[in-house]
Amino acid sequence: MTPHPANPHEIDARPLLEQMLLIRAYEEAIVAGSDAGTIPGTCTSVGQEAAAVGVVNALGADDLILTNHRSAGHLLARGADPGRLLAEVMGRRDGYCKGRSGSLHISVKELGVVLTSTIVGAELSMAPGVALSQGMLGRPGIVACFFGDGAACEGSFHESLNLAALWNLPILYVCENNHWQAFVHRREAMSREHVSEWASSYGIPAHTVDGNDVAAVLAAARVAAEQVRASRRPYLLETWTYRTRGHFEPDDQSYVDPAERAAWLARDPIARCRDRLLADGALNPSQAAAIGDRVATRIHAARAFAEASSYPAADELTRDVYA
Amino acid sequence: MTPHPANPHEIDARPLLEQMLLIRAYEEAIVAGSDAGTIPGTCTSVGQEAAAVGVVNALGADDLILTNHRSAGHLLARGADPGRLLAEVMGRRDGYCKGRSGSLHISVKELGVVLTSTIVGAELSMAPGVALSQGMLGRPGIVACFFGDGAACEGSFHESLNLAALWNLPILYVCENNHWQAFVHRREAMSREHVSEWASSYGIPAHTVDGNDVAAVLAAARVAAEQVRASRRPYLLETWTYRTRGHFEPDDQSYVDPAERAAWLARDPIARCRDRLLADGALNPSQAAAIGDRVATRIHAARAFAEASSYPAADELTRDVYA
Amino acid sequence: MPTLTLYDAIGAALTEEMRRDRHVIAFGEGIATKRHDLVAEFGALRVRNTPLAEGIIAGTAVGAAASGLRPVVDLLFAPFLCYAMDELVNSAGKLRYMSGGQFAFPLVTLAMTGAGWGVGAQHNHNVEAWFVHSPGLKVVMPSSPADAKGLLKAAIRDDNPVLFFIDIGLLYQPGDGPVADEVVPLGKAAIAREGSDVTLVSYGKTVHHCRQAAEALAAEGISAEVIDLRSLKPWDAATVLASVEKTGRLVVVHEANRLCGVGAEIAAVVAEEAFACLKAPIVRLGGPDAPVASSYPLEQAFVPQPEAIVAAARRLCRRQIA
Amino acid sequence: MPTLTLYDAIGAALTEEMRRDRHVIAFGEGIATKRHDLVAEFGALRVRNTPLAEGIIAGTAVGAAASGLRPVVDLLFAPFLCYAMDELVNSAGKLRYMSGGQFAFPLVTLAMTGAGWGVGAQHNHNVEAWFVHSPGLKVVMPSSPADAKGLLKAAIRDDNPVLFFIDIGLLYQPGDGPVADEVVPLGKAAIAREGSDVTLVSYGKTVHHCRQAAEALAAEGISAEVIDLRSLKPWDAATVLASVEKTGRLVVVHEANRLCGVGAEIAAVVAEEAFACLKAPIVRLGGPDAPVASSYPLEQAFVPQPEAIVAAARRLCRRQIA
Ligand SMILES: Cc1ncc(C[n+]2csc(CCOP(=O)(O)OP(=O)(O)O)c2C)c(N)n1
Ligand SMILES: Cc1ncc(C[n+]2csc(CCOP(=O)(O)OP(=O)(O)O)c2C)c(N)n1
Ligand SMILES: [Mg+2]
Ligand SMILES: [Mg+2]
Repeated sequence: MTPHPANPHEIDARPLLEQMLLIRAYEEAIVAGSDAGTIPGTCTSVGQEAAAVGVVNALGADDLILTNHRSAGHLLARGADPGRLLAEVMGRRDGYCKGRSGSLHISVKELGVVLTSTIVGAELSMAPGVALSQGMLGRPGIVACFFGDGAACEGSFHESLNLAALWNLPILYVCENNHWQAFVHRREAMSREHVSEWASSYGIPAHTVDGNDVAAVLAAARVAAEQVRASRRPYLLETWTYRTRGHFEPDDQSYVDPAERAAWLARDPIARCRDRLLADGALNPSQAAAIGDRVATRIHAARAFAEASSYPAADELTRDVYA
Repeated sequence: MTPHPANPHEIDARPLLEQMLLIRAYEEAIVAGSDAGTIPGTCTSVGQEAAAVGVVNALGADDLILTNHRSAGHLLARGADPGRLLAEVMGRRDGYCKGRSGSLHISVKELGVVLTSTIVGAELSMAPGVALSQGMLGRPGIVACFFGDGAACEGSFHESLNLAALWNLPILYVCENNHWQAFVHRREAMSREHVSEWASSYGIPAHTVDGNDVAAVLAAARVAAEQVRASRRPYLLETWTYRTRGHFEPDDQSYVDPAERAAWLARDPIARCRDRLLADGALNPSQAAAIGDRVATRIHAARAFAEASSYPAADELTRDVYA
Repeated sequence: MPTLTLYDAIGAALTEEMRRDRHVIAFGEGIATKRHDLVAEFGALRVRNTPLAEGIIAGTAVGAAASGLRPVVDLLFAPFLCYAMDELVNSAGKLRYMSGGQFAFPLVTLAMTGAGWGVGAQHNHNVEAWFVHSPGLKVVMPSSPADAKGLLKAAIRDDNPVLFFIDIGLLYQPGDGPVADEVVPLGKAAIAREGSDVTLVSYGKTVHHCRQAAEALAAEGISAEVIDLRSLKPWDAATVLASVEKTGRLVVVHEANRLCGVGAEIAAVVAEEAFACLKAPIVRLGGPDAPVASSYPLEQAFVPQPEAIVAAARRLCRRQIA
Repeated sequence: MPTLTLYDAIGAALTEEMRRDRHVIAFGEGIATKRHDLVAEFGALRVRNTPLAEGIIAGTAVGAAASGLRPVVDLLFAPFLCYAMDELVNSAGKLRYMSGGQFAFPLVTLAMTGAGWGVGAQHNHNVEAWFVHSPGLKVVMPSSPADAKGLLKAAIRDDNPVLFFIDIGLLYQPGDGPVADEVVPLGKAAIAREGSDVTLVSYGKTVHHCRQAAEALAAEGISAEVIDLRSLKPWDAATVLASVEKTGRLVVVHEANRLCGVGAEIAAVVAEEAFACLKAPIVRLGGPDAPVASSYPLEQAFVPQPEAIVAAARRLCRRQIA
C-alpha cells in the first residue's frame, strides 16, 4: 500500500515547482555573485532541479540523505534555509557548517542530510554504514544516497552495491546521470549508457526515469523508496538529466556540444513543469507570478542574512578537529 | 580460424597432466617443508591446477601474464624453473626476484609474467596499462590477468573492466573462482554466484567453465584468447574451482564445510585428467608412472638447488629501490 | 596474572567492550571466522565477515560511526590501508571539522605490520606516520599484550577514529596478562626503564630492542632511560621532554622508514623545545628508504637492532660538545 | 624572457617532452579537455580523458610505465591521491625492489594542493610527506613557473615514479618564463636569497613568504638565507646543512601539517648532522593538525605567513645560548 500516489498524473506539482524555482534562483544568485566576485564559485545543479526535488519529496522525515558537491537541490528540497546555505558558501559563521565547508560538502544533520563529501564516490562508501546503523539501532528510515554518473565509475560504486545487496541494506541509490563528469562526457568514461545497467548485475532492482520531469521522478522515487522500505533491500534509481551550466562557476563550457546542450535546454525541467501546470489549468499566471515573488523574496533575504554574517574567528582554525 | 583445437576432445592432455603433477608436487614439497619448518608457508593452489594449466597453455609466447599470491600454477605452466621458484620462496639470492619477493609476488619478466602483486585487486588495476603498452607499442601479445573471486569484490575490478571495455584493451580476464577469499566463503562476500555475471554488465563477453577439467579450461581459454586477439577487446573467463588446502600454510581449515570440500576433492583435476587418459587409452600405467618419476626428479633437483642458494648479502637491503 | 599473547589481548578487549556497550560492532575480512568466540557471544550481526574490499569496510565503519555505532574494523595488514585512505583520511579524519562539528567518528581500525613473518613489503610496511600527519585521526601502537588490551579499550571508548597498529613480530609472544577492565589512556607514554644518561624513545617491537640495548649499556656504565610511546598521536611530548631534560641525549628508534617518520617529529620537537638541555646531537635509527624484503636476513636487517642502539647511545655519551 | 604561469609551464614541459619522446603519454580526468592543444599536436591516443576513477588511472600508469611507456597522469587534487595509494605506494613504489629490479616505473603524477581557492580540506591537503615517507617514490613541489617546467621535464625523464605537487595558490600567478628545454635536476635545492644569520627552508608558496620575511628581516639588520627545496625526495641535505653551518639558525616553513611533515625530517637531520653549529633551537612553522577550512580567513590563517616567519627568525637571532 503506497501512501502517496505513484502515478505522475495524480501528483500536485505546484509545491514542486516552487522548490525548483527556489533552487534555480538560489543558484542564479550564486552565479551572479560569483561573476561579481562577491561569492565563491560553486557546482550548480541548473537543469537538474527536477531530479533533486522529485526524489527528496518522496522521502520521509526519518529518512537520511547522503549527497555530494552538487547538493543545492537536495538541501533546499529538504527544507534547508537558503540564508544559512549561502552563509556557508560564503564561508561565514552562520553557515550550516560554520563556514568551514563552503559549498562543496554541506551537511545539515538536523534535516537528515549527513556526511556530505566532495570526494566523488565517498557518499557511496559511507552509505552502507549509515544504513547499517538504521537497521541495528532499530530506526525506521531508509537512506537515500545521491551520486553522479562519474561517481559510478569509482570502485566504491561496485563495493557499495555489492555490500548493500549482500547485507540487505535499505539504501535508495539515486544516480543523477547528468551526462558530465566535470570536463569529461559520460561517453568518454562509461562502457555503458546507463548506470542502471550496472546495478542489475548485483541483483539490485534498478530503473531509469526522465530526470527532467519532476512528476515522473517523484512517482518513480516513491515506488523505489517504498520498495526499499518494504524489502529493506537496496534499489537504484537513475535520473536521466543534464547539467546545463558548467562544472564549477565560472566555466565557459567551450567543450560542450552546443546541439546536445540546446536539446536539453529545450527540456528544462522548470519550464516543462510550469507549462504543464498552466496548460492543465492547475496554475494560473498570477499564481505563477506569486510563486516567483515568494522565491525572489526568500533569496533576497537569504543574501542579506549571509552578507550580514561574519567570518569565523581565528580560534576556529583548530576547533572541532577532535571530539 | 583457430590454430588449436577448441574442442576438449581433440586436446592432448598428457603434457597438461604432467604440468599439473609438477605444480602439485612442487606445492606438496613446500607444504612438507613448511610443516618441517624449513620452507616458509605459501598460498598453495592445490585443487586448482587445471584452471592454471588450461589457461596458460592457451597463451602464446608474446602474451603477458599478471598474477597474484596464488601463482605457482601460472608460473610453472609458463615454464618457470621450480628451482628458482623454490629459491625465491625460501628467500635465496637465486630466486627469480633475488629472494626479495618470497612466495607472494613472484614475477618472471623473461617469461612474460609481469608485475605480480599480493595486494588483492592490484593485478586488475595494472593490467590495463600493460595492455595499453602492447597496443601503443605495436606488440602483438594479449594480456592475461589472473585474479580470484575475492579480487572481484575490490573496487579495482569495476574500474578495470570499465576502462578495458571503454578503451578496447586486449585483456583476457581470468577469474579463478575457488570459493574462498582467505577465511571467508564467497557466499559471504558476493551478491552474486558468478563473477562472470558482473562482467556482462560492461559489455564484456564472459563465460564460466568447469575449472577442474583441464581440457575444458584449455578449450574455453583458446576461444577466449582468440576472441581477445581478434577483437582487441576484453573477455572474462571464470574458472569454477575450489581451493582444497587452506588459505596459507599452515591452515587447519576448521572453518571449511567438510561436505563441500569432500565433494570438490572427489573432482580433483589431476585424478580426473589421469583417469580419463587411462580410460581413453591415451596413457598407460607405465607412462603415467614415468611422468610421476620425471616430476619427482625435477622437484628433488629444485629443492637441492634452492637449498644450495645463499641468502642475499646485507647490501641488498637498499639495492634496486630506485632505477 | 595470566599469560596471554597480544592476539589474545585484542580478543579480550573486544569481548569486554562489546559486553559493556552494545553499540560496539566488529567486522572485516575473516574476523568472524577467526574470532568465532565473539560471534558465539555477540551474534552474527555484531561480528561479521565482509567482502574483500577495504574501502567499503572502512567506509561502512565511517558511516556507522557517524550514526550511532562504534565499529572496530580489521583491515589485516597495514599496506591494505592504501585501499581505505579516502575513507580514513578524507571522511573519518575531516568530516567532523568540515561539517562544523556535526559528526563524530568513534571507530577503530586494526592493522598489522612489521618484521616477523617474512611476507614482504606489501604486508609489512610501517605507515603509522601517514596517519599522524593527517588531521582528525589518533594512532596507537602497543609493545605488549597488556598495553594492547588497555589501549584498544581506550580506543573503542574514544569518540575519534583511532588507527591501531599491531606489530606482527609481537603478535604471538606471550606476555603478562593485563588486568581485566584496565584502560590505558591514549596519549600517555610509559617509562619502560628509568635512566639518567641517555633517553631511548621507541614504540612497537623496537621498544624491546631498546630495553636490550639499555641492559647492554648498563653493563658499560651508561644509564639509559627507555620510553615506550604507545600512542603516536597524540604523543606524550611532556614525558619525552622531561626525560631529555634529565639526560641531555636522545636516540629515537623505530622500524618505519626514517624519512618523515614519527622519529623525525620527536627529534624536531626536542630540537625546538629542549634545545638548551641537549648535550649531543639527536640520533634517529629507523628503517631504510626501501621496501621490506621477504628474505629473512634482509627482513631482520631492516629493523634497528639492539647493537645499533647501543652503538648510537655510546657515541652520544662519549661525545663532548665542542 | 616571456612571462607565463605555472599552468602554462606545465603545458610547455609536456609539449616539449612529448615531442622529444614518443613514449610519453598523458591521461586523466579532463586533461584532453583542458589541454586540447596537446591533443591537437599529439593525437587522441597520447592525450586522453579517463573515467572518474583515480585508482585505475594510477594503476594503468603503473602498468604502462613498467612495459615501455612514460605516462604522466593528472589526478587533479592531492586528496584524491587517497584513491590511488595502492597503485602509487604498493605497486609503483615497491614492485621494482620486490621483483629484484625487473621493472622500472617512469611515471609522473600531477596533483594540486594548498590554499588559494577556498575549496576546503578535501581539495586542499598537503600530503607530500606521505610519499617522502614511502620508499621508491620521488617527490617535487616547485615554487615558480620556471622550476615547474624544468622539474616536470626532469620528472618525465626520470626512470622512477615522481609525485609532482602543484601549489594551487601559485598556479595562475605569472612568473619569469623558463628557458626552452632547461631541465631542473631532481634533488637540487635553490638558494632563493643569500644570507648569513638565519636559514629559512621552505618549498611551494611559503618560499615566497620566506622571501618576504627575509626582506623584512633585512630592514631589521638580520640577514636571512632562503632555501627553496624544490625536490622533497631526494632532498638536498647538503645545501641545507651548508647553510646552517654558516648561519647556525634554522626555521623550516611549510603549509603542510607540522606533525611528521617534511619540516620534521629537515629539523631532525640538522639536529643530528649540524648539531655542533646550531646557535639556537630549530623552529618549524607549519599548518596546524586540522583539516583546512573553506572559509577564506581560516584558509589563509592555516598557512604560515611572513609575519610569523619574521617573528621566529627574530627570536632565534636575539637569543643567546645559555
Ligand atoms: C575522487 C575525486 N575525483 C575527482 C574529483 C573532482 N571532481 C569534482 S566533481 C567531478 C565530476 C563528478 O561527476 P559526477 O559524479 O557525474 O557528478 P556531477 O558533478 O556530474 O554531478 C569531479 C571530477 C573529486 N572531487 N573527487
Ligand atoms: C588488498 C588486500 N586485502 C587483503 C589481503 C589478504 N589476502 C590475501 S589473499 C586473500 C584472499 C584472496 O581471495 P581471492 O581473490 O579469491 O584469491 P584466492 O586467494 O582465493 O586465490 C586475502 C584476503 C591482501 N593480500 N590484499
Ligand atoms: Mg555527472
Ligand atoms: Mg578465491
